[in-house]
Amino acid sequence: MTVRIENGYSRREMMTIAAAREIFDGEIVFCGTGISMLAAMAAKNISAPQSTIFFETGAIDSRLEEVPLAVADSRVMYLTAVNGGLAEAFATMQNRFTGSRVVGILGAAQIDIYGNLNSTVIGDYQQPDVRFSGSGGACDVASFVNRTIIFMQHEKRKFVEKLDYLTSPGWINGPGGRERIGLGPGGPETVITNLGILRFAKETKKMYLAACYPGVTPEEVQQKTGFALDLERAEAFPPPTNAELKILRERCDPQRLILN
Amino acid sequence: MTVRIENGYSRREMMTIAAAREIFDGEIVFCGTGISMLAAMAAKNISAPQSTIFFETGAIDSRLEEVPLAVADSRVMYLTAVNGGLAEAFATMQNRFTGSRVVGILGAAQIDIYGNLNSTVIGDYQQPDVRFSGSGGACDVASFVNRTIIFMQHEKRKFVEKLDYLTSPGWINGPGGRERIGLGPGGPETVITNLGILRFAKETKKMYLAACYPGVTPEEVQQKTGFALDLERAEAFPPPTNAELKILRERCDPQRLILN
Amino acid sequence: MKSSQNKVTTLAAAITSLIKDNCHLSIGGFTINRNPMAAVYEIIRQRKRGLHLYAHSNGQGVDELVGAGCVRRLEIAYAGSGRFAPTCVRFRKAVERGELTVEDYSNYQMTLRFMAGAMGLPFLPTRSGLGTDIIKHWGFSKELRNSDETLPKQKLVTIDNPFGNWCESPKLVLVPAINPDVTIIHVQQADRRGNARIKGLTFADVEQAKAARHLIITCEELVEEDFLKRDPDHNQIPFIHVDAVVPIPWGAYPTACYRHYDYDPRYLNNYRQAAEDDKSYQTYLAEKILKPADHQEFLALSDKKHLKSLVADPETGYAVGLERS
Amino acid sequence: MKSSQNKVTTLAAAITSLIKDNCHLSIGGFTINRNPMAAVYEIIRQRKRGLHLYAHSNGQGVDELVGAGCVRRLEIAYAGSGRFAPTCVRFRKAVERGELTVEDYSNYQMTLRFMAGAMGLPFLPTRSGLGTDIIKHWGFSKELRNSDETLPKQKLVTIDNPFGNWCESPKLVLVPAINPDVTIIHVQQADRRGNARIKGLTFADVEQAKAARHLIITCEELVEEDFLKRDPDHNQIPFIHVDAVVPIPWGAYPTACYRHYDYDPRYLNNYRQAAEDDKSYQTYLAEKILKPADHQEFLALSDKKHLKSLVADPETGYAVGLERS
Repeated sequence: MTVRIENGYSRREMMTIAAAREIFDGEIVFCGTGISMLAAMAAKNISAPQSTIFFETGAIDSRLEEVPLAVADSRVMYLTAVNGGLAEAFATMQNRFTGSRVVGILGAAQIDIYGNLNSTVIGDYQQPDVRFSGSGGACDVASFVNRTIIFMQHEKRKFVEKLDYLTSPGWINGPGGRERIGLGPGGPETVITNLGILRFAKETKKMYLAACYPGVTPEEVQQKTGFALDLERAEAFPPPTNAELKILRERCDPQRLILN
Repeated sequence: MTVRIENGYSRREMMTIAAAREIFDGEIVFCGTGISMLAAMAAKNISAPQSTIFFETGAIDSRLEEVPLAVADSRVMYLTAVNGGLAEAFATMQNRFTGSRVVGILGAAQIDIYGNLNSTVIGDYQQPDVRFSGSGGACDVASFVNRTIIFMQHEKRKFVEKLDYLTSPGWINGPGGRERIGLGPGGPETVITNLGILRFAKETKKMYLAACYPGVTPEEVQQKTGFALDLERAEAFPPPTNAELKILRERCDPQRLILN
Repeated sequence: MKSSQNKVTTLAAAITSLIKDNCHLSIGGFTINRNPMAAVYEIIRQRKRGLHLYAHSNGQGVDELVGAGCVRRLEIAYAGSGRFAPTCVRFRKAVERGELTVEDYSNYQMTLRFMAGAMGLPFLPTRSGLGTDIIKHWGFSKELRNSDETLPKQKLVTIDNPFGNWCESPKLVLVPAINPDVTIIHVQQADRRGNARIKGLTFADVEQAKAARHLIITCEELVEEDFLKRDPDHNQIPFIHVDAVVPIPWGAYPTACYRHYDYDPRYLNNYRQAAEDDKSYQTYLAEKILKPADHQEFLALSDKKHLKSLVADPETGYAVGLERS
Repeated sequence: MKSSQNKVTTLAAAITSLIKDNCHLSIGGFTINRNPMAAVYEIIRQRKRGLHLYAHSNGQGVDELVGAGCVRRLEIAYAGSGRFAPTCVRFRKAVERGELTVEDYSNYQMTLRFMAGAMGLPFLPTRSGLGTDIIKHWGFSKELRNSDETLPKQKLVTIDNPFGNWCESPKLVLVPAINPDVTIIHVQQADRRGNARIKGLTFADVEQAKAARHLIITCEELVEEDFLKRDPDHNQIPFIHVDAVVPIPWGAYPTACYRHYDYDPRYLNNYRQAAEDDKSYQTYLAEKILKPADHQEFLALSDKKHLKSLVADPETGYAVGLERS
């Protein structure tokens, strides 16, 4: 991840900026720890100054002067609109009027073609081969908000036909899948990996390749994906601009606590 | 109510002190507007200094330096343990660990022999002859807390065979009545009127006359009660002491905003 | 509107743009404290009609809206103003005359209904109501509920606990969520984006605010954004819920605003007396409410010395020693 | 105990008297902030065993209790410590080795479970969980649940909305209440009766506190009662819930305590490294936790200059410019 590529930026920087570009001005941005937090900070500083950074721990509209290393970091509590708690934060997302303005940024250990996520176990739930942290707020966010952006490492064992455990709902099993189980219409919109950008087809809700980073081919992406991807719509992804990189590096994470 | 009787105290003062005597030290006292608030203040100042005065509006352990004229009076917000809201206050009563330490003081327009209360309408609910304020927190308190003390004006039309509307549950229809409808075991313990004190028989949960004020006969109480009362156990009620009256008059309601 | 950086507007503009005839409205405050009275009077002046009003125990505000004929339907727990009106007078008359349809709940039930709305849930459970006529008697008929999609189909639903006797609760009452078209609350401090701080008891204002599709905040003081953000532990409402911010000193008068002023016993007593008689109430309405063009003119009807006697003591937050009989 | 006027005691006495082997415990805080670490270490020193632990995302405290072998069963939403451990290491090892039974929920579900307990309700509803394996897979088997009356019979229950499609919610997940035997939280300020003030985010501490049968509060500062009561809007926990008050400066260390000190990146990084290997973890436990007699001795193991570098900046509440890589 720390490998620098041709014109002087890392894949991790590109991922962050790709996510930042997905955030609309005025949106309420739910973010977790690490790269998703940095993406929200980058969006706020670059293209979405009226967006509101928001944490499941209860902080709304944090003024992030240093990058937090967890969503409970005291740095998220500084100059917020309200310091509440988990109950208020998740209610804001489940709320019909505010939840519809929230974009959630999530990560996971596994993803399937419909954008359903696993962040709980690999193997059998009762006797797992690998145990992860568990849902945290991921299931809640994926269930409540208007749309989600998902960060993934692009590996075959992570893009799978069938999840070992469905922690957070995506499009479930295709069009109408969410509605059938009782959820609202919002769902995953974009998957940002270290290779490119994937989106979901309107008609099928299946993941397709939307763009490759410079130097990445659609075939490479398919090779590292455990299910068949539509590669036909893949475009070249515009690399980070100098302005974007400058703000990301100098204003968002000058200590390179997350970028490295 | 302002009539002074033989040895220099009003019936209203006697009622207040009778209620104050019912409060145990260390209890959490829920009180409403008016005489019930004064009773809680009197108890706190006379015999139950460790009791905690508590309002449905969210104030816990108010330091009442002036008598409030409503449970939302700013006077209840002064030097409290926590200033919360209705949600916290009622949760404290519904809570299994704190609710069991709460004594509620209620009033009503009608009461039946099982201590069920009406504070909603006289006549048909859809086209009432008289409309009262409605439940407020009364139904909640009567449903949740360990025991209740009820203030009533003693009139035949108020002590009735059948309530026009059951706003707040008492013993419902006798032993096991609360449990049958899904409520906890706590219920009404004492009814304090301008004539005397009534309690509920352990075996039948029916109201009986426990004491008459000086100058009141059991027969007079029966006459002003719309159902048959067991009068056999009625004792003479010890009148307010000078010490009690002094504190009530000088410390609790020196302006006589409620006593008059 | 909610993402705008400056939501400050006039009361007249906020009421005109957000309060429509027949809309579903909830107002904050409790009995004689922090009712959004300036907004209530502006609604009366703009002669809004057919309001579907939600309240828990918001005495004075509810009674004035009912008295002025603005309200078609009322869902409420308690209509009283403490010692000043054990039952609100215009409310009582309107119900006894069949001019107002009322649906009764308890205070906790109403609180939970707003809380459910704020939480984005269709209902919340409670043990309160079991065995009572609050469950049995419906103010809104089945027919009305079936024909009006802005109402839940049931008033309350009783269920068996699906977890058996877990927490010794064999039965629960489910109370349906409220999502008002508009909520109006009055707070001590707000900034131009709508971040708000309530001092003292919050009553159910925060739940009412967050449950609403649109939120109007009237405030005693408009403060700089960083003033509130420097102490975010003490704020309750983030700007994301807010549509309009209206600075309006004495905006809760004649009810109290903790740390700013007390309720006005003289006004409230005079009000109750006026309310007892239809003719005197019409005079009250015409002279005190409709004649003044706005809240400032309304306040100017009271002599300054009297208003000054209501100003809160900085230590206690109320007017110590105020004549209240 | 809860009505006593003075609940101040030592940590050792509070843990001895209230934490029994096999009891149901919940701890406050979130990942690397305001975990009641002094209490966690005292529980480890007293070699408590068989704890049934409830947490949402209380990373560091949970991992140390698990690592020290105190925990039999864990109900949790998230076991991570932010960048210092995306998955808590001792937790991961214990689960992968089959040494720990885990029941998974989401953060909101756990919050609602504590909230239900605090509200005296057997359950609360949410839309979170629909369609997921959180509903399908039970960590605690039906047999276990049926044989242990301290557990609800079901992990989660899905129901149809009894109000039809009210609030566009056709289905709901009901999450069962938690009423721990004991909750331990660490706060900034408390008085001797137990009134408490949390500064900054409250996480789910207030719900966890009020849901518990017994509550231990550890605090940075013990303050005079009237100090807290003079500003009651800023207090969250009234004394009526509290059993024991333990003043213990740096009581959340090595996690952060907003406005007092930051988390210790060096400690947390060293912890993770030690945790990766069983032998080095046993050394960590023996040297760092079991050898010191109490939290003061534990703190004395870190050099003073290093601790001073963690002290919070008075403006921001954290250690500005702290070396965190």
